[in-house]
Amino acid sequence: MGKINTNAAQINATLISNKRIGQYQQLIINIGDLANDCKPGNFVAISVGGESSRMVLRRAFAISRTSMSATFGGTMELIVAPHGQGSRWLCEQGEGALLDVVVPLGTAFGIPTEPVEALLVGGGYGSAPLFGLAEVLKARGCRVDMLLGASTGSKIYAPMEGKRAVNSLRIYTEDGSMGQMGRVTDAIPNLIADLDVAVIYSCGPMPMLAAINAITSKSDVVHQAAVEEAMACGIGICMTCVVPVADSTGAISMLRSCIDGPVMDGALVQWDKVGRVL
Amino acid sequence: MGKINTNAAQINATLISNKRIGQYQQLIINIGDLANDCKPGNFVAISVGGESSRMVLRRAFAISRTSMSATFGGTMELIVAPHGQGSRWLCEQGEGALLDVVVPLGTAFGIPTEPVEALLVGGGYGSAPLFGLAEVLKARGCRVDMLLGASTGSKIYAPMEGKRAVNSLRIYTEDGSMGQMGRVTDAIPNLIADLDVAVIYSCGPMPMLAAINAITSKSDVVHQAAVEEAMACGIGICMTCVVPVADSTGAISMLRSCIDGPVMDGALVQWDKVGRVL
Amino acid sequence: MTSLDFSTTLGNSWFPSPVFTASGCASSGRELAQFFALHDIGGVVTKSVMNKARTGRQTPRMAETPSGMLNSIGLQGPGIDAFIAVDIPYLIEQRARIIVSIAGETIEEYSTLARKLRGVAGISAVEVNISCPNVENRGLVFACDSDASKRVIDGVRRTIGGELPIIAKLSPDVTDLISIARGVVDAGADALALINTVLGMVINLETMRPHLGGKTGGLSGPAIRPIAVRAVYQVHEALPAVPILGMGGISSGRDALEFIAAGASAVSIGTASFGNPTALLTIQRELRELLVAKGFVSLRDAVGCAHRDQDAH
Amino acid sequence: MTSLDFSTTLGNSWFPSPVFTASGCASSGRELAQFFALHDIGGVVTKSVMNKARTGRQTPRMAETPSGMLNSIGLQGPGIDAFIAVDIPYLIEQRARIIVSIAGETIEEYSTLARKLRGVAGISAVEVNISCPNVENRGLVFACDSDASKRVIDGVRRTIGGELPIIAKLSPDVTDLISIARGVVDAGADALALINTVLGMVINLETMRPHLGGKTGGLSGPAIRPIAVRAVYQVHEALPAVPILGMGGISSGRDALEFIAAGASAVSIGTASFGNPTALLTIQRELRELLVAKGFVSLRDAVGCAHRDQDAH
Ligand SMILES: Cc1cc2nc3c(=O)[nH]c(=O)nc-3n(C[C@H](O)[C@H](O)[C@H](O)COP(=O)(O)OP(=O)(O)OC[C@H]3O[C@@H](n4cnc5c(N)ncnc54)[C@H](O)[C@@H]3O)c2cc1C
Ligand SMILES: Cc1cc2nc3c(=O)[nH]c(=O)nc-3n(C[C@H](O)[C@H](O)[C@H](O)COP(=O)(O)OP(=O)(O)OC[C@H]3O[C@@H](n4cnc5c(N)ncnc54)[C@H](O)[C@@H]3O)c2cc1C
Ligand SMILES: Cc1cc2nc3c(=O)[nH]c(=O)nc-3n(C[C@H](O)[C@H](O)[C@H](O)COP(=O)(O)O)c2cc1C
Ligand SMILES: Cc1cc2nc3c(=O)[nH]c(=O)nc-3n(C[C@H](O)[C@H](O)[C@H](O)COP(=O)(O)O)c2cc1C
Ligand code: FES
Ligand code: FES
Repeated sequence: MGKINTNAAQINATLISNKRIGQYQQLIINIGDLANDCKPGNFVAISVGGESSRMVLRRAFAISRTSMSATFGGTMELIVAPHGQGSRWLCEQGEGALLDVVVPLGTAFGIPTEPVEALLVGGGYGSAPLFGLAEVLKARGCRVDMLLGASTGSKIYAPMEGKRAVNSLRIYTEDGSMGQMGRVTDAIPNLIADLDVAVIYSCGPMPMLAAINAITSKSDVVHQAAVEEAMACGIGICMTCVVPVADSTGAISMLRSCIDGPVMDGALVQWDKVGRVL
Repeated sequence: MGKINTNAAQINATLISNKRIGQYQQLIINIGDLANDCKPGNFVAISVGGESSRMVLRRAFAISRTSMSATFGGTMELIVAPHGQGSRWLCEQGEGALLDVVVPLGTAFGIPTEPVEALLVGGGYGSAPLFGLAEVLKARGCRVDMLLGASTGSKIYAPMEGKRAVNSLRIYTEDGSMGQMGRVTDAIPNLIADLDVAVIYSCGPMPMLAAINAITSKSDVVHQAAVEEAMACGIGICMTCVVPVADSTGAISMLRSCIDGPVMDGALVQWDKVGRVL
Repeated sequence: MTSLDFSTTLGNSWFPSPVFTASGCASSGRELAQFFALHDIGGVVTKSVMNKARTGRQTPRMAETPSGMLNSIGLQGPGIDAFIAVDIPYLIEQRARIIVSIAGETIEEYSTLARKLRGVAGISAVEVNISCPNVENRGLVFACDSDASKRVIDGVRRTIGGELPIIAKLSPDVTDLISIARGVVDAGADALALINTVLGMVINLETMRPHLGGKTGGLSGPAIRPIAVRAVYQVHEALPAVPILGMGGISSGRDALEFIAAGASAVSIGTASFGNPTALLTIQRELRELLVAKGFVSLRDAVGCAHRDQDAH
Repeated sequence: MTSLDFSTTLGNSWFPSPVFTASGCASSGRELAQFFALHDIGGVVTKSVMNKARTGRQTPRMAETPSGMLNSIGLQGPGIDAFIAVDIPYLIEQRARIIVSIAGETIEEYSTLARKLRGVAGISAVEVNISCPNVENRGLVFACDSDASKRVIDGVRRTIGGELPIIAKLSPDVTDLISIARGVVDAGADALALINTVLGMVINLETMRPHLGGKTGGLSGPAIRPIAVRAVYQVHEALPAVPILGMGGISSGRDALEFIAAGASAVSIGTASFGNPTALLTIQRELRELLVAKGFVSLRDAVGCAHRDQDAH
């Protein structure tokens, strides 16, 4: 966790591909050499709606993966859920569209220096950055297991290639339409014990992250959580995106999730105080 | 000049063709059988900017021509100058785009019952509805002469087909880049005398219309002017588009140019009071 | 769908639907009638009418602004006598529920208007526009002065008698909206209309002068919706028993529901009709569907619900 | 291009460009510095700082609205001591022109802040935010009360001495903006900042409750621009000698020029930076080009020009 991602730059980037995957849209965007600066956990902020848009704010999306190809140079992949008017606009853009993107933003997942057992837990589109993370961890010699959850099967994002990087993948859906019926958190306590998990990386809705932390707080397992608060600017100037976090002395302050996050030390986030006055 | 164009309907219409002509864009829009109800002088009001647009008002455009074809059914042609954000958006729409259109609106040019000498005077895109009008007049056996003016040649709209319907066409540009250097009004007094003009139909900027009226008011020539005031609604409910007009008793009132216009009796319009408090 | 009670009341007048036109955004109804039957919406609020005929302000009278527009009409209209002779019979013939909006330059003028309306049959309510920022006498907007507001409403109440509901239409351009609201209710208003336009200006960069003929104009449309929702919420919180006709930037059923939840018993649709002549029908349908989808059995249950269940959030 | 005098003054402080950040929309400058050099804009107006550190309001703190947004931050900040120790030195190091914005809950707190700033070198002006609608003590917005406003400015003026220009930042949510403006100028303000956000609300239709943690929030962005231009125009008309820092929805050079023409000597850019981190540079460049294209030889000649040439229109 650091301060200001100094790699951030504002660019006009070309949308190279836009494909439907389940209930999501997979966007591949050409960002040139900036792809080298993107780390798992970082996010991007994109202008939406075009020139005469009534939407004045950028939209934030986790970088799912980056790659360098001979044809396109550096690209990044986003997995976008068509939620409201801004994300829907983005999902409707055709190949070749120019997007105004600020990238990369925010903190990245901390990578262990030792090869340890890592459990990656994703909710909905929260799985997107976990596959890129899995590759990095795997390259460090970590054992990587993954749990994905969603309300229904079409909201599970789990690409074929991604699965190669993980030792195991279990899927939970609330309606039982894919994998097991239930929630990802049901499985975590046993997995921690069975696999001797050292670190959990999580990304998904805040209640899911809080539930995971309730489990890890009773153990030695490190919890790196990618939080999600409504963001107006994405670059640290508006103070809308704050999350209550304790420092080493125990003092709680409201940290900006766009600069001191999205990846935060789950043990320090005051999950019960999220959305409340301190 | 009447009250409420009762033919008006709101439809989703397909843009069939969008071509550049000089500094204008020629749009052909499929409006089905409504094309039969459109008369020269009528206009349309189109939503601009799409779903998340910050533009809340429609844009008004004169119907340049309509036609009935076997392939497309009824279509109308608009000649659009990319002026501000709304007209620019419209000019950028691709073929196949769906447009929300209210059509036809407003009054139409009155057509003489006898074959008389008619002079048609257009400024800039104001020439658009005049070619359709010329065809109707020609069919009635009128002699039709036309004067077109603009600041520069690329702002003269004078399509080949259109020219066939007129007996003569003279072009004036302020920079002399096309036709003669000067203004359309320079030629009118002589033409009235030479051709024994009975009626002038005009469409263009308000100062041009006022200047024409200054000439016709000193003669017996009838002046039918298509006025242009900023319109918020186009259908008569907002009272923004008013023009001062006298009635037969000489009493002046503010008439809505979207309902009592755009075509008005030039002799009744109080040109010197346009833009002033009564 | 059919089991929803979509009706509402303002004072002792009943309306089958809570979706009305907004004053000045529907003229006297005739022009919208070519797009839908006036009987099919909750009510028609007519353009504010004054005692005498008025030609209004010079053009330009409008400027589009981001997600909104400015207008400066200056209350152009035929005067109350012609209005009663021509427009009321037409609206009655259309079986529209009629809310007549009146505006005056003096307290007496409001009373005169009320006197002329008193005997007219077929009217559901009178909306008293004390907040138009465009009247010639600038600096003298009644709705910005609690005392003047009260006196206007008091005069109308006395003249018109106890039957016809009076809706006082307020301006948001005040420091203390609640005290103005309280004043007019004390003076006899049965309901409040919130909000009128917000005073604004656009500079024309060609002429480098104010764009509108009248220099300033009233801002309306979605741009002001958050201001309007706030106004409705605050006033409903302070005066929960007073019905509110909410308006300001409503252009969808969702927007309308925000106002209902904030405390409005009915809503007026203004600027949205300029962009879409059938906006009223669409908004009415969407609002109805949303209420049903959210499990409400009556519109009334939804009114002000954003103030309840303090723990639900 | 090079012959344009683009500089401006507020009180006795000189700025090479009239384009500033807006308080609360640039934090303390550090975060924008990765997108452009802070020295390259007119000035950095820092986030309003209070005497003590403050954690602010609960989330959600924002809601996007048509062409605007609501915010409800609640003046989160490090407190004046940490601000002076950490942020001022950074900004000086960046050679930024610094306008420190201060906010208090009591008149004493403003004076305390002024006292602490008094000895600090490298500051160009103090902006006194008496208009933030988000402070806990609701109903007690200083800027809505002429007397309280005057007393705040008077206290700051006495404490800070005669050197540092004081810019009083006003709220548009008042009945009579001119009298508030006149009051603070009489009390010692050298300039006025217009406008702060407009109070608004959004209802969340999932929870059917006010969306923001703090219920109401401040509306900013292009939606409020016509309101802001009107405020600047009105106040400049009444007090032509008082420099105005104009703001509210500026997102292009054309927007900025509207404010200049209405009477602003400089402009602040707030919400536009959220949508575009380099908005300040773009707006600054566009404004300069527009002034040149319109034949102005100095920014100063353009200030308030919409009030002149009454016949040009
Ligand atoms: C760090 C981060 C990473 C994200 N990664 C992804 C991702 O990989 N894929 C994906 O589909 N979505 C992601 N989101 C959520 C995404 O930003 C929102 O779905 C999107 O902003 C909604 O915008 P809208 O216009 O469609 O919805 P609207 O509801 O119309 O948005 C209105 C406003 O609220 C804000 N907002 C609404 N929902 C959210 C939300 N969940 N989080 C933050 N702001 C919100 C919007 O930014 C906008 O300003 C991420 C959010 C954050 C903060
Ligand atoms: C009856 C009528 C017929 C017209 N016919 C044509 C035509 O055939 N071809 C053509 O190119 N243009 C025509 N116009 C003008 C056209 O409506 C405007 O150019 C257009 O509205 C500008 O919109 P914008 O968004 O591009 O400009 P903006 O300046 O961004 O528009 C801002 C607002 O001002 C209004 N506005 C701006 N200019 C005008 C104008 N000249 N007249 C009316 N409203 C205006 C817009 O409708 C909008 O509400 C006609 C106007 C009227 C009233
Ligand atoms: C062109 C126009 C004319 C208006 N005329 C009146 C009027 O005569 N009387 C009145 O009380 N309000 C008038 N209003 C205000 C509207 O009734 C309404 O309060 C306001 O526009 C906000 O609603 P909206 O955003 O839906 O338009 C007018 C508004 C517009 C846009
Ligand atoms: C997120 C946010 C925080 C703000 N914080 C402050 C503040 O601390 N002090 C202040 O005087 N104004 C504050 N403002 C108001 C702005 O300085 C400015 O007056 C207003 O936003 C209008 O300008 P804009 O439309 O360019 O944003 C804040 C605005 C926003 C959007
Ligand atoms: S989103 Fe603006 S500070 Fe984080
Ligand atoms: S444009 Fe609305 S009445 Fe004519």
